[in-house]
Amino acid sequence: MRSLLNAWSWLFLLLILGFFEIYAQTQTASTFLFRVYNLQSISVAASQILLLALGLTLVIVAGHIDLSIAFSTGFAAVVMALIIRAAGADAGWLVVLLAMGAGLLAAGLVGLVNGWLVALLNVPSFIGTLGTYGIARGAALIVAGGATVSIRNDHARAFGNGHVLGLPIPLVTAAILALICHYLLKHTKFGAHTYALGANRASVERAGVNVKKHLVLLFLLSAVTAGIGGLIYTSRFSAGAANAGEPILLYAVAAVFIGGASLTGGQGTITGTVIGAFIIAVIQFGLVFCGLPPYWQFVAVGLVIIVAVLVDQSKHHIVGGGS
Amino acid sequence: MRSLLNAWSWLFLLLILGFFEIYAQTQTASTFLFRVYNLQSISVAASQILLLALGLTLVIVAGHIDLSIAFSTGFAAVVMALIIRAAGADAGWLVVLLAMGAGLLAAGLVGLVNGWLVALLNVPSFIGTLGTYGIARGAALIVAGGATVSIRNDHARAFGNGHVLGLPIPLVTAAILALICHYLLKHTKFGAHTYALGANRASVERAGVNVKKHLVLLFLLSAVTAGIGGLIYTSRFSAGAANAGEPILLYAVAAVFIGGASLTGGQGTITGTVIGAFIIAVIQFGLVFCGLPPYWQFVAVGLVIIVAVLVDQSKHHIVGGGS
Amino acid sequence: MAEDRRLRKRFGGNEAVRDVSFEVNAGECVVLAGDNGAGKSTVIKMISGVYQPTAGKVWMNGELLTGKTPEAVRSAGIETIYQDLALADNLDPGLNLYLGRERTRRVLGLPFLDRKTMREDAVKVMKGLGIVVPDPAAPVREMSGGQRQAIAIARAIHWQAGLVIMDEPTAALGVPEQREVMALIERLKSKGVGIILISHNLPDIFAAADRIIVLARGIVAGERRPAETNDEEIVRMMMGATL
Amino acid sequence: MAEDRRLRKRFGGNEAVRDVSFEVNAGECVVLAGDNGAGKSTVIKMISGVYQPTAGKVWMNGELLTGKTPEAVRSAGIETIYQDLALADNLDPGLNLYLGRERTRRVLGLPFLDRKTMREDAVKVMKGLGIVVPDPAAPVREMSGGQRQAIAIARAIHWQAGLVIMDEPTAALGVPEQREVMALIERLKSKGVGIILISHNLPDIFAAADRIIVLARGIVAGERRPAETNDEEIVRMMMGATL
Amino acid sequence: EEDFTIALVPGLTTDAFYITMNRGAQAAAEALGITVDFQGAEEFDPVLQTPVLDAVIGRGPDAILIAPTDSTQMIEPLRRAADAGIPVITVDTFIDDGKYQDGGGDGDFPLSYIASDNIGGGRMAARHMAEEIGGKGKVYVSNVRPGISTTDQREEGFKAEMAENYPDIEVLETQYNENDASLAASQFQAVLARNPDIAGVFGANLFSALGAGNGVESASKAEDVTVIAFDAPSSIVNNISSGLVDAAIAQHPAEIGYYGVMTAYAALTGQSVPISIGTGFTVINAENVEDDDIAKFIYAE
Ligand SMILES: Nc1ncnc2c1ncn2[C@@H]1O[C@H](COP(=O)(O)OP(=O)(O)OP(=O)(O)O)[C@@H](O)[C@H]1O
Ligand SMILES: Nc1ncnc2c1ncn2[C@@H]1O[C@H](COP(=O)(O)OP(=O)(O)OP(=O)(O)O)[C@@H](O)[C@H]1O
Ligand SMILES: [Mg+2]
Ligand SMILES: [Mg+2]
Repeated sequence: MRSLLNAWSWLFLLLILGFFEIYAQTQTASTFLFRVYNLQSISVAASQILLLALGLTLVIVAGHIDLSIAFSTGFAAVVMALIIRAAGADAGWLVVLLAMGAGLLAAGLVGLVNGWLVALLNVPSFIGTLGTYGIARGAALIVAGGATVSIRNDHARAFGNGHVLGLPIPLVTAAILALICHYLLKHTKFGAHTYALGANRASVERAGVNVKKHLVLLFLLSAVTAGIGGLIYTSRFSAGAANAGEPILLYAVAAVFIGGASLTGGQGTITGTVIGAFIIAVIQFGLVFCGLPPYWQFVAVGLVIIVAVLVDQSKHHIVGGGS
Repeated sequence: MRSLLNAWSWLFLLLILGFFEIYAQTQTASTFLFRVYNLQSISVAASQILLLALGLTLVIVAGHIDLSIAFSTGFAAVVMALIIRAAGADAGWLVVLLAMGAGLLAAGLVGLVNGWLVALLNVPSFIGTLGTYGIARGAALIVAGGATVSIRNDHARAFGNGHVLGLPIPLVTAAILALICHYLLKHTKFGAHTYALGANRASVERAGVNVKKHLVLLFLLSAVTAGIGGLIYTSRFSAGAANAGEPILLYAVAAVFIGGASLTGGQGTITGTVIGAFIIAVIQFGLVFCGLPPYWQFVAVGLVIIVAVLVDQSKHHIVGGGS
Repeated sequence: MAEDRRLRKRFGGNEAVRDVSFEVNAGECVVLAGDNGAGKSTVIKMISGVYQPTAGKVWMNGELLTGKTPEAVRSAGIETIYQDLALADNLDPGLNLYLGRERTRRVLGLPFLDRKTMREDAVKVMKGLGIVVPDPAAPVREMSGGQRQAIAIARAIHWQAGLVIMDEPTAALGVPEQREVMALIERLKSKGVGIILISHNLPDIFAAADRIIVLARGIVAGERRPAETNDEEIVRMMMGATL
Repeated sequence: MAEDRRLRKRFGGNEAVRDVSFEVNAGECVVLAGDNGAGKSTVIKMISGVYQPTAGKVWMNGELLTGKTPEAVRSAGIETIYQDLALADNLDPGLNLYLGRERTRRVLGLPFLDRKTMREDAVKVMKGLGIVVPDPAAPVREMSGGQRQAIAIARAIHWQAGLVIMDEPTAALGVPEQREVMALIERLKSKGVGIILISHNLPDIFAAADRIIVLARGIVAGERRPAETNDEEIVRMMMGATL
Repeated sequence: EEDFTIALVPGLTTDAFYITMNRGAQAAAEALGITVDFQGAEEFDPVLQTPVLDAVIGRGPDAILIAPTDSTQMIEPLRRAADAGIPVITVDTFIDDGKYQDGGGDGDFPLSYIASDNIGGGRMAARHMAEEIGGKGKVYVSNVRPGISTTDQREEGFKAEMAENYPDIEVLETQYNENDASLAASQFQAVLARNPDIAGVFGANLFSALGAGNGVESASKAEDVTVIAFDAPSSIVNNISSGLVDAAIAQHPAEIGYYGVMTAYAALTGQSVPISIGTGFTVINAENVEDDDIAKFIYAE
C-alpha cells in the first residue's frame, strides 16, 4: 500500500507526457515522446534542477531550508572555470579533475558555514542560508571579477556534453546522485534520523544522536550536490557563471515540494523530488513545443504545479487518515 | 521582561545606524543620521519592503507562506496603471481612486485563490502560492501586454511622491498598515488564533474556530497589503510593472524572519518585521553611502542579516529557556 | 440527551470502531472503559466532530451532529478534553482557556484582547483544581505535564456545557488534583451536565460512573451499572477481546 | 551507583528546582513523588542531559555526567522514558524503538536499515507489555495514547541499561498494561538495574519503591522507606509546601 | 512561395525591447506570408534560455533568430540547432566573437548578426552625458545585476568612452539594483548623500533609469543631475517629457526584428546574406521627444 503512494505522481507525469504526445500526433503529425532528442533535452534540464534539489530534499525533510545553494552552484562553477583557465588552453584531464575538486571544496565551504550557523549558533536556517546566499554570491562575483569566466577545454566540454551508453552525462551524474541520496534517506540511519529530526528534534536528541553533527552533514551534502551542479554547468556551457544556480533555485524548491515534502519537515522522498523535477522539465519543454505564447506559459506552469499537488493530495483521501 | 524582548533588535538597528554615523562623521565629516533627506530615502525604501512584509508576517506566524505576493503587487500595479491610462492624460482624483480600487480587487483575487487552495483544497501553502505566483505573473503580463504600463497623471504622481506633515506618503501608508496589522496580530481574537494556528492547528480547530475562513482571510490580507505596495509603486514611478514586487519578495521574507518569525510558525511580531525591514533598508543605503564596492555589498548584506539574527538569538540565552 | 447510534470508523485497512451505540442522559456520567487501542478516543472524536464517522450517527437533544465541524459541535454545548490536550503551546494559560471565545474590552470603540482578565480567570480556575502556575504569562510550552492537563480541564469546564467529554483527564495529575477532578465531576452531574469519562483508573471509574460501557477491540463488550459489577468483571470484559 | 548532588535549575525568574540531592543504588527503585509542578521532570531532565543544571552535579559510577549531552548520558548506560514520550511521530514503532541505534543488514557490503527485524522486535517487546499494534508499519502518529506510551517504555527497557528513568510511565496505560510495567520494574531490579520512577499513583509507588523521595515546590520535602510511612504522610509531605 | 516557420528567441520575454523586436519580426512575417513564433525565457539567463532553445529546436523550425544570453555559454546549445540543420541568426547579442562564417572560433556557424551594438550605445550615452554635464563631474552607472551581457556591455562602453575621452569625469562604483526601481531610487539617494556634487546617472535599463529618475525627483535635484537612460519604452519617454530623464538612447529593436526575419528568409530561399547588419541608435531628449518621426522609435507597450 504505502509503496504505491508515489503512484499518483507518476501517473500525473505520464498524463502530461500523454497530453503532449497527443498534441504532437494530432497537431504536428510528429511524436513528442519517441524522439531521443526530446527525451535527452528534457532529461538534461531535469538533471540541472535535480542537482540543486537532491541535497535540498534531505535538508527540507529535516525541517530546514537551504537558499544558499543558488550560489554554492555558482561558486563551484566559477572556481572550477578559473583553475582551468589558469592552467591554459590545453590543460589535461588531471587539471580538470583537480579544478572540479577545488570547485567542490568551495561549495563545501559554504555548506560548512551553513551547518555551523544552523547547528551550532542556532540561527534559523531560512535566514542563515539567506545570509550565506549573499556571501557566496559576493564571493563568487569577486573571485570571477564580476563576469562569466569562460574556458576552452575539450575535456571539460566532453564531460558536460558527452554521453555514456547513449545517456547524457548530466543525466548520468544526476541519476547516480539521486541513487546515493535515495539510499541515504531511505536506507540508512542517517536518513531515519533526518526524518525524525523533521518531526521532533527532541526525539532524536534524546535518543542520543549528535544532532549538531547531523545538521552540519546535511548542509554539507546539499552544498556539495549543488556544487556538482556547478561543475556540470561549467562543463556544459564552457563557462563558469557566478549566478549559475540562482534562476533554478525556485524550480528546485518547487520540485521538492511537488515531490511531497512540507515546510514543517518530516516528509518527502527522493523519488518524489525526481518526479517533481521531471514534471517541471516536461511542462517547460512541452509548452514551448506546443507553441503556447510565453505569458500563458507562466499561467500554465502555475496551474500544473497546483494540479500536481492536488493529485498528490487525493492519495491521502484514498489511502486513509483521519479528519 | 517579555516586552523587552524586541529590545535586542532595536539595539542592533541603532548599532548599525551608529556605525554609519561614525563613518559619516570621521570619513566624510558629514552626518548620516541627522539629515532629513537620508531618513526619508531610507524610510521610503523600507516602506516598499514593508508593504510586502506586513501581511506576510501574519501568514508566516500562522505557519504558512505566501510567495504570490511578488506578483500580487505587480498585478495591482498594472491594473491601476491600465485604468488610469485608459482614462486619458487628465484623469481626475476620482479615476485614480477608482483605479486603485480596481488594483486592490485584482490583488484580492489572487489572495482569494490562495485561500481557497490552502484552506479548502489543503494544498501546502508553499506550492499553492508558487502556483498562483506563476498565474498572477502571467495574468499581469498578459494584461499589460508584456511591458511596463506607463502613465501620466499628476494626482497619482503626487500621491506616490508627496508628503503628509513632512512625511513621505509611502511611509505614512506603510505606517498605517503596520499599525493595523499590529493591532490585528497582537490585540484581536484573529491574532490570537493566528498564533495558535502556527503552534497547533488542532488546538484552534477543536476550540471551535473556523480555520478555513481564518486562512482565507490571512491570504486575503497578505495579498491586499502587497497590492497596496503595487499602488504605491505605480504612483511613485508613474509606471505599472508586472514584476514590481518580485525583486522585493526575498527582502520582505527576510524582514519577517529577522523580525523573529520562524519557518514552523507560531512566532513573529509586526514590530519585529518593521525593525527587520528598516535594518535591510538602512544597510542597503548605508553601504552605498560608505562607498563599499558592489560585490562586497552582497557579502556585507549577508553578514548583517546573519548577525541580526544572532543578536536576536542571544536574548533567549539571557531571558531563559531550557537546554 | 446525547445519543450515538452504530458508530463506525475505519482508518485505511484498520477498523478501529464498529457499531458502537450508547446514550448519555442529563446529569449522568457514562464511563467508556477499555484497553489501550480499544477505540475510546476514536469514539469521542467522532462525537466532537474531529473525525467523521465512516458510518453511524450522533444526536444531541434531538439535533443531528454527524457531519458537523468541531465548531458547530462545541456551540451545540459539547465541551471536550482531548487525550493529547490540544493546547496552543505558544500562548499563555489565559488565552488557551478562552481559545475561540476570547474576552475583549473596548478602547476607543475598538475591541482589544483582555489578556489580564483572561489570565486571572485561568489562575482562578486552575486554583480550583489545586494547581498553581508560577508564571501565568508564560506560554504553556513551559508548563509541567500536570499543569498542562489542568489547563485543558479548565477550558472544558469553564463554559456552560450540556455535555462534557473527558478523555483520561487525570492521567498526569497529582493525588490531590485527581480528587479535585472527581469532586468536580460530581458537581457537574448535580447541575444536570452529562459526562462521558474515559479512564483507566478502576477506583475512579467506579466512583464516578452511573453506567460503565466497556469497549474491546472497537466493539461494545458490555454495559454495566457499577453496583452490578466489580473490578474483576470489568477487566475481564476489557481483555475478553484482546486475548 | 548514580548520585545527584545539590541540583538546581532556574527558568528565567522561576527557580523550579533547588538543592535536590539523592542517590540510586544498583537494583534499587527510587520513587520521585511530588505534586504537579514540583520539579520532578526537571530533575530527571538534568540527569539525562536534556537540561544543564544551573548548579549541582550528577555522577554515574564515579563518572561526572554534568555538562554531557543526552547522547553521552545514554551511552553511559542511562535510559529515560520522558513524560512527553519524545517519539518521532512520522516513523514506525520499530524505528522509534531503535532510534539512534538502528539495526542494519549488509547488501553488497552496504548497510541497509533492517526495517523488518526492527518492526518485529517492536511488536515483540510491546506484546510483552500487553499491547497489540494493529499495523506495525504505520507511523506512531496514528497510535492510541497507550500504544504510544508502550513504545516509549519499550525503547528504554530494550537496552542493557544500568539505570532506567521513568517519568510517569503508566499514565496512559490500561489496567493490565500497568500491571505488566510493575512486573517489569521488579524484573529489572532483580537484574541489578537501578530505577528512578516518577508516579502519581500511590499504590504503584508503594509497590515499587525501595525509597520514596518527596519533592515539594522544587525542594526535597523528605525521604522515606515505604515500610516506615503511609499514603497520608506522603500526600501531606507533597502538599506541605504547596499549601 | 513557401510557408516557413521561424522561431524568434529573445533574451527575455518580458522586456519592451524584445517585445518591440517581435513587432518588427511579425511585420516582416506578414509581408512575406510566413510564420514567426516568439518563445523565450522569463529572465535574461542562459540556464533558463537553454531549455527553451532545446524545446524550440525540438519543434523543428526552419530557422532560429535568437538573442543569445551569453556569448560563450550559448555556443554549445546553439550548436545543437546547427547540428540539426537549422540555420541560426543572432539578433541583439552574439556568440563567440560575433564574427561569423570566417572560419575562426567555436561559434562560427551562425549566418548573420543583426544588432545595434550595446558597447557603442554605452559610448553614445557617455558622450551625451559628458555634453550635458559640461565635461566634468561625478557620474555612476545604475545597473541590474552583474552577469547580464547586454547591460554589462552598456556599462563597459560607457566607462570606456569616459576613460578615453573625458578625463575630468569621474565614474563612481556601479550600483546593482536587481531590477528593483525602489532599490535603484534608494541607491541614488545614498550616492547623493555621499557625493552631494553628483552630476549624472546612466541607467543601463528601464528600471535602473526609472529608479534613478525617481531618486532625483525625491531629492529635488532634477535641475542639477543628468539622467541618461538606455532603451526607450514609453515610461522613459514620459520621464523625458516631464524632465526627470534628460535623454534616452533608443535602439531600433523593430528594425532588428524586421531585418532578422528578412535575412532568415533570404537564407532559406537560397540567397546570400550579409554576415552582419548594424542598426542604429536614436537619441531621444526633451527637444525631439514630441517629434513625429521620433515616435516610431519609442518601444511598444
Ligand atoms: N489517525 C489514525 N490513523 C490510523 N489509525 C488510528 C488513528 N487513530 C487511532 N488509530 C488506531 O485506532 C485504534 C483505536 O485508537 P484509540 O486512540 O481510539 O484507542 P483508545 O481506546 O483511546 O486507547 P488508549 O487508551 O491507549 O488511549 C488503535 O489501534 C489506533 O492505532
Ligand atoms: N522549559 C521550561 N521553561 C520554564 N519553566 C519551566 C520549564 N519546564 C518546567 N518549568 C516549570 O518548572 C516547574 C517544574 O516543572 P516540572 O515539569 O519539573 O514539574 P513536575 O514535577 O514534573 O510536574 P508534573 O507532575 O505536572 O509533570 C513548573 O512550575 C514548570 O512550570
Ligand atoms: Mg485514547
Ligand atoms: Mg512532570
